[in-house]
This record gives sequence, structure tokens and C-alpha cells, in this order.
Amino acid sequence: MPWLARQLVRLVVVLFCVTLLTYMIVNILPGDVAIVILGNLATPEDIAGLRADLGLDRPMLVRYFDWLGSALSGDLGRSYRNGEPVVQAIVDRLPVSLQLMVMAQVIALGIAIPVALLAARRPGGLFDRISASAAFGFLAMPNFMLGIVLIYLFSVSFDLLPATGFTPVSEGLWDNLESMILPSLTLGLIEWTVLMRVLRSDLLTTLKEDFILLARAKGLPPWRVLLQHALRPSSFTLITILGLNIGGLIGGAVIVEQIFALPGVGRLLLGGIFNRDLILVQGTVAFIAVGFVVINFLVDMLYAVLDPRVRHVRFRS
Amino acid sequence: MSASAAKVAAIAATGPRRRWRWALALPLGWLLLVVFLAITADWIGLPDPSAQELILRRKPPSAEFLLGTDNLGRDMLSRVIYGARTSLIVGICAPILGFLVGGAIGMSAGYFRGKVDTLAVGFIDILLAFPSLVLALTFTAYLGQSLFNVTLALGILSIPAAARVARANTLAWANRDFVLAARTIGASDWRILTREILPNLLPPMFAFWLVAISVIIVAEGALSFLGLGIPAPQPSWGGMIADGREALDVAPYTALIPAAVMFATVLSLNFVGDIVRNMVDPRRSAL
Amino acid sequence: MSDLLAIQNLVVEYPVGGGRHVHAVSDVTLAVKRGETLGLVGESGSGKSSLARALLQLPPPKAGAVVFDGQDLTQMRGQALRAMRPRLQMIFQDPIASLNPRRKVAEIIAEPLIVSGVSDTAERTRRVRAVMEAVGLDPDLVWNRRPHEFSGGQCQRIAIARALVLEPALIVCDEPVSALDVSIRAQIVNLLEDMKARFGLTLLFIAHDLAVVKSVSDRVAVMYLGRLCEVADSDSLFATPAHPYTAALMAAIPVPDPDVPLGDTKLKPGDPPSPLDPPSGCRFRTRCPHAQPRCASEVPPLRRIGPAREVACHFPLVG
Amino acid sequence: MSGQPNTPLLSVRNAEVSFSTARGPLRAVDGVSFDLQEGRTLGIVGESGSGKSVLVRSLIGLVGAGSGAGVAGQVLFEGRDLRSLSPREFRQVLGTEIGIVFQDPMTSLNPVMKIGRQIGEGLRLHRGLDSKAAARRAVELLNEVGIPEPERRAGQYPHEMSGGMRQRVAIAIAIACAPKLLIADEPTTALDVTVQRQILDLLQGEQRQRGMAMILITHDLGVAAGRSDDIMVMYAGRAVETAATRDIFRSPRMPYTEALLRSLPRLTDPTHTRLSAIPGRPPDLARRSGGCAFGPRCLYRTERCDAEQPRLTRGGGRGYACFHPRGVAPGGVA
Repeated sequence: MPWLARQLVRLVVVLFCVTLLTYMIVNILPGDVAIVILGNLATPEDIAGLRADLGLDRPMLVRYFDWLGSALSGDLGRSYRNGEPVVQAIVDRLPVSLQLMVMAQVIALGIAIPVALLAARRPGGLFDRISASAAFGFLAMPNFMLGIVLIYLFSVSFDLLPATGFTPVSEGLWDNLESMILPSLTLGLIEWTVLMRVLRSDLLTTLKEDFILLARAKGLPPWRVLLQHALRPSSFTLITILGLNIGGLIGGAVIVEQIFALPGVGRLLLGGIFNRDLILVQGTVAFIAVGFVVINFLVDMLYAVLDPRVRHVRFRS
Repeated sequence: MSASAAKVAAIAATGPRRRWRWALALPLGWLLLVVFLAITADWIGLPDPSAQELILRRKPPSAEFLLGTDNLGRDMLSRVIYGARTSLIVGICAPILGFLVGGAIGMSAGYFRGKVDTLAVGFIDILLAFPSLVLALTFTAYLGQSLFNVTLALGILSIPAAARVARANTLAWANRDFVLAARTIGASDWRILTREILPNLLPPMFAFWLVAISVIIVAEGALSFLGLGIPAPQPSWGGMIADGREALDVAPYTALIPAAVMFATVLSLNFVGDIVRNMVDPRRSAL
Repeated sequence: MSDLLAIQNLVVEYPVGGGRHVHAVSDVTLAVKRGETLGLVGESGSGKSSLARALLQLPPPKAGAVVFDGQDLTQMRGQALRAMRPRLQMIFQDPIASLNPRRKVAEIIAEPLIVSGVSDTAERTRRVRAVMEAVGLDPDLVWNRRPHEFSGGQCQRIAIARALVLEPALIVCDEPVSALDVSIRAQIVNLLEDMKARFGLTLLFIAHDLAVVKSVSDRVAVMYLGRLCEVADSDSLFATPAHPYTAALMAAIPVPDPDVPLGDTKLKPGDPPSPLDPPSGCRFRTRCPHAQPRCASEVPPLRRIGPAREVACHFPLVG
Repeated sequence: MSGQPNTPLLSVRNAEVSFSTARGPLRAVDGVSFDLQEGRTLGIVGESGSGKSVLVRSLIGLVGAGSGAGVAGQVLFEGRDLRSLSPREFRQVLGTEIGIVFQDPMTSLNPVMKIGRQIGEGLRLHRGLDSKAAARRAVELLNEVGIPEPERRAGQYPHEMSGGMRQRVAIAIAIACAPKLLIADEPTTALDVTVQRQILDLLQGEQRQRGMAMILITHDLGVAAGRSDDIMVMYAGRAVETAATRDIFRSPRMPYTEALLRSLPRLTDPTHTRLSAIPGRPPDLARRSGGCAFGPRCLYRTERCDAEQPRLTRGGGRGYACFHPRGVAPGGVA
């Protein structure tokens, strides 16, 4: 089977398992789901009604395939709390989360790539040591803590940026960016450390290769050796990590949206969890997981485009 | 655990080259202090970490309250120390669970290859397909919030990362000629796994475990910060930071003190983990 | 002399993904006589290492029989095979990779004894000491040290001791000196010769260095792309190669003597084909200076052309 | 040989390279001097750790910078002191006058760059060719080094070629800017014997046709015997013997050279001829003694060998670093 076809089959299998697992976690865990949703004070009639609503009398696999069928046709059910279609709720909040994650990623890469290049140019030099220490420090900083510290510095102490709240782009690009800058910094300032260290280390490995010696022996100036010969073969782990880290970024977005009161998908999920809004949680988790799997699949594809060797033989890590 | 796998890979990938012995003293001393206080918390005359005294709320650090009091007038020092206990229990136990299960899965996958490997990798892929925090939230939300459940959830989440490290290392070692040599003398698979491969696997796994502790402590903090980790009256660093966040303008230290303690602990753990890894395993191991 | 080991119609193939297979060893029949050293020569991709591993059943070959001392190893499983293993040992190319870095030298050499059930500690110690002395290691100096404290040559001695401690009948030496420094190689070659005499061993000596093979082997087999080209006694093979590949190989060896003119390999230009997709008929035909249409259509069988020589060529240079 | 004293193409005086290691300073190359005339081939022979590769790489600035290595000595190329050039001038000389081929063609080509571009890169930088002209020249070069279908191959990546082909590509890169000196660092060690033969023929052919000088680094005395005019034998970071190739093989002066030649198995010897092995092993460079590095393994060792380090004595067109040279009457060669 060609490589792409095998990858597609694998994607479908993983997606199936992921949605099934989501469904199971939410549905199979101890306790009557109806009681979980309604709370201990619910009347037996309410519970019976809800059970019928949810179809809890049928076997779980049957219910799962029902759910999967409607999910495939774009229906994730309605929120038990306010009757809003789950899909609609997600679509409404998705742009905020996407903007947050993209801005965070841009900040992270914008810091990581130049710092890694500068650090790898003189390993053990002053810049390398300073950037390594900075990365070490930021890496030890949980995002919820960094968020608080940033709010304390920029909003409480100096009152430069809004502490919480979200302004949509429709009310002005600048206001929108102002409301997003601290949240994306919170994520980006931690993320860059991971990317920088991976890239720097791969650059150092690559720089020891014979083909780098050969490039230098051709009389290429150091910067051209670094950018034209070393950077691309060193970027594969970075790309893998970028894909994997989107998971961390999503988790981070949940926290950051909570800290900064941004109306994103993460906050929707948290609200659902606190409200015991089972159908909303189920839909949101499945959506996030599927999105994450698909993004990682795309990253793998990107990998294949960038590394000519992968097109021939693909080794799994 | 996708994010932590990446982070661990990043931590494993680099590391300051030259270290002085005394540089180890500070982080190690801090960790020992934290562990010591967490163990002896009950016997060193600390006030009840849950005792509220609303008249005494938001007192800045003083001789009476070394680290001040929080929004409900509880002694911060006591809460920080009992919080350390929570963090350490979760941070140490969860990765052990993950490493026992994940290590076994990864070793079998890397050694036996073939179908075992396909199954194990599939299992890892699926667990990795969930953003870890989202999965942890869902687990604890439905399992119910308790120290045990949080530990269990985070332990399950550390399985894939441990399995990957174990598998990658096993793959590398199982291809060595000394494993072939062990087969030529008629050693059984069990003997090869335990005598030839495991001793080579332990050092990188140990270094990875040290890093996993810090990752799990952060994860527990995040869950508690969101109010989905350790249930409310029980002190936890993440929960304290969340509480302090509400008074950031009037009493910033209620958030910044637990934040600083957590930062120092995680930093120390990473630092020690880094050095241990450099000592025991000069080869790159993770991912 | 009787055959200690008889390899019959051995086939080794392994998948490389995409439904393709490496044809590592194709239909090889070869015997090793009791007490002799059989040299096995070939370039990379010739399948000589795959052959070695397959005859040790690591892993078992895809087809064919490996008859060792009258028993077919390919038909043996589990405990029976494990019980047989101590009689066939192996020495590897990279001596450092062949020793577990976490174990002490004494443990490494004692391991075979433990596995084969020598439970008496004093007995084990005695035998480990004896074999250490035999290979030229001082037991008191090396006992508690670990492999990384030794040079490549010393590590190869440890590996040889491990192979010898069970007093095997056959040792497969897979490029035992090619990873060693030039000035160390002769030591190890001499050691192997000494051990062979002392323990009454039979050796299968695999190498790509023809001069080393000539120096230790009674008979030599030449492989190319998974098939045998030629099997002959050492002296006649090197004096008058019968297979064009053997001839090319010999002409290509750089001789450490500036007065010996460079031989003409007469090879057609181009690189060896891939074992993923070997040529039809004779596998050497794409580079052979004497190739005829028949070579593409018909696989040349290994046939006897002299008292002690066999060749797989339609148009051999001798006989 | 013309015999007239002309300026050598390359002249090296007292080359030193030292690394700092955890166990103290390690002198990988220790006071090596040699000259190379235009069009000649110098074989540098030694075992791993003898410093042969490090020596040559240090001459062209590929050791040092960032690795913490200390490099000393004088390197004159066509009379110019390479070590005193500005980085830009140095790169110009390196890129145009000196070509290098490494041992392993798997690692010496950039895996993610098409080979045509890798060949044309130097031409664009140093010869001012535009990308089209460079690409055309790359195809010509591929043709010259014997690669069939050069147009198609130029658009391929290294992993699409066999080891022998890749080494041909590496040679094409090395000769692209028509250098005066070609450095071949174990160019065939990673290749099979039959392919090795073709690559060595190609190297020698190009060298003769273009009148290049060549430094051929190898551990294989056979390769050195057939391909070099002169040989320098290195042991433990020092040059221990230099002579015309025939002299080295016919009448080695240095006991190490002699022992090494004797230890080689020969096809002409009958089977089971006992090899004359050299006892012991090469010394640990971080723990040098004051005496001759080969002393502990030498048959002719005396007290003087332990106490004093023999210097390379030159005379009669050859040199050796030994107090007890072979084939010389005691007190001979003033």
C-alpha cells in the first residue's frame, strides 16, 4: 500500500478509537450519568426522563454509533443546560482559541528560531549560556503561574494592558490585539523554550556532520552554512514537536482562557464540566481530540514534503 | 502525554555542559527542604492549614505569619507546606504508575517488535491523541475529585510518554550485538529482557522520571488551579495560586508566594534531572 | 573428514516495507567439515552476515535446512534449540557493541555458564579464570572491570572468551578483525588460530578482507548478492579463481607492495545491483565481463569442477 | 621528479592540534612538518587516533573554531601563509584552490539538497556563475566523474544513489572549482573492494588530467602503496617516517613501519602462516610519556627510547624518528 494511503487508514483508525474513547470516558465512568448531570437532589421522574432522553437504556456501543452517525452529519447534540447546539457553541468560540494559539505559536517560533541559530553558532558562548538559562527558567514556569505574573506586572503594577476580557476584531484590530497579547505571551513565552532547545540541539548535531564540513570546505561563509545547509536538516524534530506540542497548547489555552476570561473553546469545555453538561463536554472533547489528530496528521505530511528521504522510506520513531 | 513528552524530549535534548559541584547544592538543598517539611508537617507545630480566621485575612508576611495569610485568613506557610505534601505525593506516585505500566508496554514493544509493537504503538498513539490536560480534566471531573483520582488520572496520562522512552531505548539496545550474543548462548527472552536490556534502560528511565515529577507537579497545579484537582479545603499550590489571583491587586503575595515556591521546586527538579541525565546517560535517549 | 555443519538450500528474505523483500540469501548449500576453517567472502549486500545469523537461527531462515552434527536446527524449537545453542557460538564485528556496557567482564564471561545451568559458583569461577588466561587476559586485572575500560582488541578477547567458555564445536566469526586497528588485527587472528588448535574448534570465518581469509582458511566460499559463486580449497581458489567475480575481487585488492602492478578487474562500469531486486539468472551478470545471453535466462548451478572445488558459472575461467 | 628546488605547493611546519578533554589536554597532532610539490601524491598512513585526519583538517581550518581545539604551526600554500589570511580570503582559497573528499559519502552530502545544487554551489560563490550556468557545469562534472544520465541525476537527492555513486558526486564537488590540491580523507574506506578500486582509479585519473596535487589519507597500506608518490607514516600524532613510496615498502627505517608491514597477511603466503603480530596497543594520547610513543611495543627499544623522544631526522630524501633505524649501520646517516 502506498505510504499516503496507509497514513490515511491509520488516521481513520485513530479517529475512530479517539471518539470511542471519548464517548467511553464520559459514559462508562462510575455513577449514573443522569444523576451526575442532575445532581443528587433530582427526582426519580427527572432522572428517568433524562435517561430516556439520553437513550441510556440501550447498550453503549449502539449509543456510540448513533452519536457518531449524527456527529458525522455535523450534529453533536444540544447543550443540556441551555439547549444551544453544541456545534454552534464550538463554532462561535473557535476563532478566539485559534487566534490565541496561532499568536502564541508565532511568538514562540519568532523567539525560538533566531535564538537557536545564534546559540548554535557559538555553543558554550555567552549568548548560548544566557539563552539556555533563560529557557531553563521559563521551562520551569507553569502557564497559570506565568499568566498571573504577567497580569501582576502589566496590568496591576503598570496598567499597560487589560487584565482580562476579550475584544473581537470587529471592534477594532488594535483593541483586539491588546486583549490577546498577554494571553498569547503567556503561552508563547513557555513554548519557545521547548522549540529553541530542540532546534539548538539538532543544529549542533547537524553541525558536526561531514556535509557541514564539506560546505565549509567549499568556502561558504558561516551564516550561509548555518542557514542553507544546517537549518533544514535540523528542523525535523522541531516540526514533530510543533505537532505534539499543539496538545500542550490546547491544554494551555484552556487555562489561559480561564485566567484571562477569553470566550474560547477551552472555557466552553470548563463551563460544561462545572455545569455537568455532559453532552457539551462530550462534543467538545471529541472536537478537540479530532482537531488535534488531524493537525498532527498534517504535520506528518509537512514532514514528508520537507524531508526527501521520508518519501522513500518512512521510519517510525 | 503529548505536551510533556515534547517537553521531556526538549529537556533531554540539551543541557548546560559544564557544571560545578556546588551548583548542585542549591537545588538539591531546596528539594531536600521541601521533602523534609512535607514529611514532618504534622509534627513541627504548624497551624491547621484549613483553619479560617477571617479577621486575620490577607495579612502580609510578619513574625507571626511568616508568609502572611490568605483570603480566608489561613496561614500561608502552613498551606504551602501541606501543599508541598500534595504535590509530592501526586508528583512521585503518578509517574511511578505510568512508568511501571508504560515501561512494560514500551519494553515489550521494542523487544518483541511485530504485532506487539503495532498494538502498543497504536495504544500510545490513541492516548497521545488527546491533549493531556483535556483528558485529565475529563477524567477527574467524572471520576470525582480526590487525591487518589488525580494521581490515577495523571498516572494514566504518563503511560504513553514512559512507553515511548522505554520503547525507543529498548529498540536501540535490542539491536546491539550483545543481545544477539545472549541469544547464541541460549538465554531466554525473560533473561535477556531483565539481565541485558533492563540495566541499560534504568538510567535513562530514572532521569526521565525526575523530569516527569516536575511535569506532573505542574499538571496537578493546573488541575487544582482550574478547581478540578485536589478538592477545595485541602491545600495545593495550584489552588492557592487560583485563590490568590482574586486579590492580585490588594494582596499579590497570596498568589506570588505559592507561585515562587512552585517555580523553585520545578526549577530544582529540572536542574537535578538534567545533571543526573548527564551523569548516567551521555547518549540521547528520549524520543 | 565428516561434515559438522551442512547448510541446505538456505533462503533468507526479510521485508523492508512496501511489500518488498531483501533477497539476502538465495538457495545456498554449503558444508563445513569438522575441524576446518571455512572462509566466507563477500562484499556488503552479499548476504554473508545474514547467512551466519540464519544458521544460528537468529532468526530462523525462511527455507532450507541447517544440519548441525546430524540434527536439523530449523526443525528445533524452544528448549531443545536453546539446549543446542552452546555448541554454536559467534564472535561479532564490533567488539564494543557485543558486550553489555553495564556488566562486569567476569559476569559477561560467566553468563553462558549460568544460562546453561552450571550452578556451582566455584566451578564457574574456575572455568572463567581458565578461559580468561587462555585468551590472554589477566583474570585479576580484568575481573571487576567493565567493557568501556578496554580497547577494541581487548574487548574482542573478552568476546572470544565468552564464546569459548562453553567449549563449543563451531564458532562463527563475523568480520572479527575488520573493526580493529591494523596493528591489532594480527594479534586477534593469531589468537583465533591458537584457540582453534587448543579447543579443537571448527570455524566459519566471515570477512571481506581476502588476505585475512586466505591466511586462516582451509577452504573458501565466495558469495555475491545472496548466492554462492565459488567454493574451493584456499590455495587453488587464490591461485586460479574459477568464477569471474572471484577474479575481479582478487584483482581489486590493493596489495601493500608498490612493485605489484594494479590488476585489471575487467568489471563493467556501474555499482552492484540492490539485493531488493537482484538480476535474473546469474546475479553477477550485470557486471561480468564474460556475460552471455544464457547468463540472464538461466541460474548457473553450483557444480563440481575439480577434486575440491565447485563453481556457479556457465563459463568458468578454470576447468 | 625534476629535482630542481621549486616552491612547494603546500608547506607545513610544526603543525600542532590539541584538544582539552576531561582527562587533561590531548595532543592529537604534535609537531608535524611536510612539503607537497605540485602534481604529486602524498599518502598519509596511520591507524585510527594517529592524527592523520585531524592534521589535514586543521590545515584547512576545519578543526578549531568552536570545538575548543588549539591549532598551531605554519601552513604555506603557494607561499601564502594560510593562517594569516582574513576569514574571507581564507574561504576564497579554500573554495577555489583546495578540494576535499571525505570518507563516508552517506554523511558528507547534504541529505536535503539536490546534488546538482551541491555541486554548483561553489561555482556560484567563487566563480560568479549564475544558477543556470552552475547547473550546466554540474551536469558536465557529473558526466566527467562517470555518472550515467547526469541530467537526471543532478535533480536527485543523495539517498537515491548508491555509495559508489555518492562518492563520485563528492569528487565532482571537490573538483568543481578546479583546485590545485585535492585532499582525499579515507575516500574508499566505507566502500566495497570492487567499488573502491573504481573510485581510486577515478581520483587518480582526475588528478593526472588536471595536474592536481593530492593528499591521500588512508589506514590501508595497500591503497597507499598503489596510489602515492611519497608516504608519511604517522603514529600517536607524530610523523614517524617519510620517504618515497617504494623506499617505505622496500626498506622501512622506522621499526613501527617495519612491524606494521610484517603483520599484514599476504595472499602469497600459504594458509595458516603465523602472522607476526605487534604486541600491545597504540598509546593513550592524553597520557604521553617522555620517550618514543612506539617504544613500549618496539623490539629494538633501549633505555634511551624511554627517556628521550626521537625527532624526525631527515637525510637522503627520507626521514625517520628513531634512535635505532632499520637498514642503517649504527651511526649511519649523518
